[in-house]
Amino acid sequence: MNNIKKIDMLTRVEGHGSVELVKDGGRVVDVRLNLHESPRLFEALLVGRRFDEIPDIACRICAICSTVHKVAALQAVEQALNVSISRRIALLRELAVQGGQIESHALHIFCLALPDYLGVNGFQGLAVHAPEKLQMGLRIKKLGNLIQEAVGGRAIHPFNLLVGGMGKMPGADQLQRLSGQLSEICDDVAASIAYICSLRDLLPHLAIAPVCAASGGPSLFGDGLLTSTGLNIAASQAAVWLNEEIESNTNAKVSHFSENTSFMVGPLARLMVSMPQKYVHCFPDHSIRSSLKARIVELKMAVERAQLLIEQLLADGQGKEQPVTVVISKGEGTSIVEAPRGTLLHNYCFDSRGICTAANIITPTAINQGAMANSLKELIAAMDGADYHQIRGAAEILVRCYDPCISCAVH
Amino acid sequence: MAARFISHDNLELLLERLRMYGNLHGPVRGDDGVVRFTALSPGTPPDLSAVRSLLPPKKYLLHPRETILTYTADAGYQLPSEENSPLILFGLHPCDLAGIQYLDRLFLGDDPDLLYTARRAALTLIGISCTPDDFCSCHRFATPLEAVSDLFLASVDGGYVVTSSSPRGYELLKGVQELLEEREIESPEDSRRFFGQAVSGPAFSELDATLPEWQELANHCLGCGACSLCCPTCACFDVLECGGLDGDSAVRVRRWDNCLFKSHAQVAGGMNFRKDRAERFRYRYRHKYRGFGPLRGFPACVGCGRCRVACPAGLDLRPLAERLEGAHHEQ
Amino acid sequence: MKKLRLAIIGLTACSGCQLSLLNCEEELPGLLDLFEFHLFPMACSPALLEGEYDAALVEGCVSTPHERELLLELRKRSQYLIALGTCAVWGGVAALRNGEDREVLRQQVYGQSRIACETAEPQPLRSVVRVDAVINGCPPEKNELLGLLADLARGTLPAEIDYPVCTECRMRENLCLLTEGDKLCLGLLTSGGCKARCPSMAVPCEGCRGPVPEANLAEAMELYAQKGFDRITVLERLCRFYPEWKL
Amino acid sequence: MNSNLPVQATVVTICPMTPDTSMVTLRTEVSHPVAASFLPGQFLELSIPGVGEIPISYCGLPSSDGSIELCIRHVGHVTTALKSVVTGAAVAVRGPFGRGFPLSRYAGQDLLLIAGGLGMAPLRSLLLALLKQRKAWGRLLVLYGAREIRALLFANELMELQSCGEIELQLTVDHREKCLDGPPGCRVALLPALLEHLVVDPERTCAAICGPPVVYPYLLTGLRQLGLSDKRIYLSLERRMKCGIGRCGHCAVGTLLCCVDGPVFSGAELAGVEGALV
Ligand SMILES: Cc1cc2nc3c(=O)[nH]c(=O)nc-3n(C[C@H](O)[C@H](O)[C@H](O)COP(=O)(O)OP(=O)(O)OC[C@H]3O[C@@H](n4cnc5c(N)ncnc54)[C@H](O)[C@@H]3O)c2cc1C
Ligand code: SF4
Ligand code: SF4
Ligand code: SF4
Repeated sequence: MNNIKKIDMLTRVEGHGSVELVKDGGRVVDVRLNLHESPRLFEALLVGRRFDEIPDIACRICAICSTVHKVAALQAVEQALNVSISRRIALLRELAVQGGQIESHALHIFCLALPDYLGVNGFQGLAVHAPEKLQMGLRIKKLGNLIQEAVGGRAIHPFNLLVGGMGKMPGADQLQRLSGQLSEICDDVAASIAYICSLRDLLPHLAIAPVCAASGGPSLFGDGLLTSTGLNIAASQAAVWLNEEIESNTNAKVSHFSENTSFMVGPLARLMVSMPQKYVHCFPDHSIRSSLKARIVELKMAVERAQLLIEQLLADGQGKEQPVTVVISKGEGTSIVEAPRGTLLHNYCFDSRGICTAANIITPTAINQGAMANSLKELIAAMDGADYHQIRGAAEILVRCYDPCISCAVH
Repeated sequence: MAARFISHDNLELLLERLRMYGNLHGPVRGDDGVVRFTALSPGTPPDLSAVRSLLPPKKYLLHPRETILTYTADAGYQLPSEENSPLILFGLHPCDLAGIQYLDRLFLGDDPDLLYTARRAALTLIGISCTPDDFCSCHRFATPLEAVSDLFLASVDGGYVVTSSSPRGYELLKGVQELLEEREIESPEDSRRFFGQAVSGPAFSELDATLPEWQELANHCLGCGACSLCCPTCACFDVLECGGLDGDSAVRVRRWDNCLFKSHAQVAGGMNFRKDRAERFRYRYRHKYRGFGPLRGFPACVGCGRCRVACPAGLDLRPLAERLEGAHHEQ
Repeated sequence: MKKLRLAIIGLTACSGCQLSLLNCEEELPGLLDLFEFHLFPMACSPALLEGEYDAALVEGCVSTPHERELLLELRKRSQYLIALGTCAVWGGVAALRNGEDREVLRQQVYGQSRIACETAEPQPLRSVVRVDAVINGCPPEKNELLGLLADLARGTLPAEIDYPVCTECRMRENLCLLTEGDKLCLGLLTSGGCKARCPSMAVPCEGCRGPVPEANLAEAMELYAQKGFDRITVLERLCRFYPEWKL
Repeated sequence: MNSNLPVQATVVTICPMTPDTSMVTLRTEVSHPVAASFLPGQFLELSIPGVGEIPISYCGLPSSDGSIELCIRHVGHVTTALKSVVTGAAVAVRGPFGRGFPLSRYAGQDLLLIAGGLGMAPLRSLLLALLKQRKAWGRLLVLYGAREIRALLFANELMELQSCGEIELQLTVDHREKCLDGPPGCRVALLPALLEHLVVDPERTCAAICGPPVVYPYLLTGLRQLGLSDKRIYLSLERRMKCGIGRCGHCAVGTLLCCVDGPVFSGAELAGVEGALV
């Protein structure tokens, strides 16, 4: 007789999801992932709004990813309305996105995932059993937030990023301070890499699905998607390729690629698309379980990238920005940015009054659903014979390898 | 009359010299066009043509939010200690000087406020002539307050006549002597003339609560409190206790409060002694023109015009005041 | 001292209010001396709703039957229930098209297909349970959140903020974006407490903290009209975080 | 001494008197003026560290051992937090502040004490002071009304004084609960009704009133009908207060400041003052 056990509320992930383990007698025979977050219907909420309201509203899809949502929305709007931004604004936006990357990865690594490796319940347990690791993680995380605050005005839902420009630019002194703080954090980051790479694996080897990521490599931006299967998809075609459809067991749309493959996005995917040579040794086996290592490597890359961006900004100087004038016209825009959890796509259409007529947002966790479900199935196959509790624990850890962001996925 | 004169050309040198006596602050126009009192560093000259700063200099004496007590379980409540390095405020108009005098009466009287006293003692005031604009009413509603400063620069052709009115002012004057010339000048027009006079009459003080004008004005009021924030003599404060996250320590904070806010006269259980906006609005102006408590009978309006300029709704009490005054004279 | 038992739960929302707490990087470890984060699924495992709570901090609005039940259950078990953030207090972004046919909105996103759960118009917490205190903001300000925790530790609650964003904006000596900058700034009508975050960076207030008590909407509309903003534009903007603004 | 700086005090006892009111005894420095020298009707500022500070009237007599009696109703943030304060807890006080009842003006007079609800707290202090020199005054009449029987404060104390002939007492409640029998002679009426059949000599009677603001106009009317001039009527006003020393601006009534000019005012002083009697 089949009997379904539910991990009711996934914990230490963003949003609401559950995993159902199907038991046959003592054996777990099947597993289902369910993203049951209540849909807020953002794509409908946005329709009818003026172009300059779109980024402000869209960034509320998710707090952890709010900066990258905002930037993706801005870029799509600007593309639709033919607004070009200055190099300075572009550098600052990327800086904000890298800040978000640092914050999100540090949050995941040190508060959400690390407790699994140390057998504790969360940051409360870390505070008792590994206080210095927690503190180290929080220091790194804080720096990510400082960067987002300096550029976006606020760590969550940055308001200072506007269509065509910014409210107030960070001053040279502020940038210099950030640069100093970034240099100071390098020791922590180096220590973190060594520490995270030394952690023993908790999961069996599970193969990685084909992957895709934005074409820009470490910049996290790009004008298209690159896949590990050798495809090169232009941004304007990406939504078609991602081919989202509705399935009845999840509130997030699911990507249905041709030939029923699933693609994976996220840190591991990005590294596999363009792996810097110096980090190859961190990934002895190509397995999902390496995703934590991928995050810490990416965290280091983000810190380096942020330093570089600040250097460029400081070198460019503080010239006065001309405010852009937006000529309202009919148009469509699509942008692709790498969010901490993977490829994010925003697409909008505007009518001749600049009012949004259609919105399409595709988020990494939604894309990853197929890969996640497959990994879960592989997991129970690999652990056949293990007791229910072990499988249940492993399933949660596996889900965390994808660091799902369910609010994003369902939006 | 023999007077000490400083030419416009020498003003920059004067400022440079003054910096040796302390931090020098004055009105500066920002990139956004807003005039604020802020540090006059060598690259930032004061804007002496500005009629008024957004916030009055009271911000130096009563910070918008400041700790007045700290608490620890061991020591109980303690007064904070504050280092006050000498601060020179340059370019104060007579209304602002009068405003400071009002605050002095409130905070330096019996039982002086220690934070205020210390900050005030570190302060040197340098006044300057000004040209009132349409919003100024220093010449209309006289107040017994005087525009007292350590030094005063009265505008004359080509420069200013400098006078000192305190030992500290005298000392400064000596220190900058070589920048000054002795000149024979017909007594300069001293824009402090509007102050130091007796109150003109009860006109504006007997404000009848039932006048429909109050309701009319209050309908436009947004309750933002800008009028009192920007007022040089509004000094209402609220007191909050902020517990520390150790569960033990605490700080007590006072912050600018505002009689236009709903909570100003609200007590436990929801009872409110000034329930609606009209009552609050009337209360504010009644206080401004009549004073209360130890400063009863002391009109607190120094005519700087900030309340009108800062009010988003553009509310202006002067027409009402003039009408009332007119009515009073007819009686 | 006995640690206070907290439940921190997100309903329909973006997790920003909970993240705001996790963003208190410096204070977080110290908080553990005063509080037990007993139920905090976003950051702690497992998620078990059991026993009584000294306080429940609830993020987000209510949009499913399950959330309604969970909220009622939390109310029963908690001495204080606090609405954390604008969605919980006012409805927030998710509610911005409340009043329109939800089925039409749903079809715009999901077409004719059915999805796993049925949802209703997002509602603020107070439409379901009694709320003891509120923390406004999208997201809430860290200092208010920490202030709340400090108050809870002493058995008290934060007081209501009764002044608008303009008050703090003027205190910071900003250029007024509405009267002087001709921009559609909602500071006049929006509850303060953020220290005029946005106008201080020359960005108009979008009203993320919801309406200030006794907001003078009629007069504000008059001012917006003077600046050339029509009623519909202003109302739409106002309803971004609180759908019930009406003239 | 700096009147901004609270001195430490400890809670000696805190006893519930009614469901929402407690009697609190504090002890602070011996012979500190905050405990040793005040007039009935004056108040102090009581701090609960980390929670806040509130004005509270003295409810007892000055003491030389540093003890202070207060009667506090639990209504808001600070007063509710006080509920969970334990014996021995550290609090802090500053004061005395304000102007109390003018005892010297009362010499040789008949005195009419009229209290509504919690207003009994300061009037108890006044009564205790009067009783200390019982011979210095004529009649002592106490009229006291509360919402309901269990909300009557100090009822036993008052009745004892009545039975040994020290005071004349009239009690009233707004509602009489079915289950509870009131003290003998307790009426069911609103407080001002007690004035209706009262016989006093208006030329040698002074009244001291403390109660909820709503009853003041009625009480004044009633007293005037008895023939008392406004100069003989003293009322204690309650307003929002923060500093207690005439600076924060909250407690203004017209051009009077409740904290320094009051809280006790004569009816004559309040005549024509906008917002004094609401
Ligand atoms: C002169 C005077 C004497 C008083 N004597 C007594 C007494 O003997 N016993 C007693 O129980 N109560 C007395 N009160 C009332 C007492 O001060 C309030 O009940 C108390 O301040 C409520 O504080 P809270 O924090 O519990 O209420 P909240 O409603 O949470 O108050 C918030 C803040 O508002 C202010 N506030 C609220 N209500 C009042 C109020 N009625 N008066 C002044 N400020 C207020 C306080 O500053 C308080 O910190 C007196 C008030 C005054 C002015
Ligand atoms: S500035 Fe104007 S709108 Fe604001 S409170 Fe004062 S009178 Fe009212
Ligand atoms: S900028 Fe906005 S918040 Fe600031 S004063 Fe003007 S309207 Fe108010
Ligand atoms: S200024 Fe307005 S939009 Fe900005 S944080 Fe404050 S309330 Fe929110």
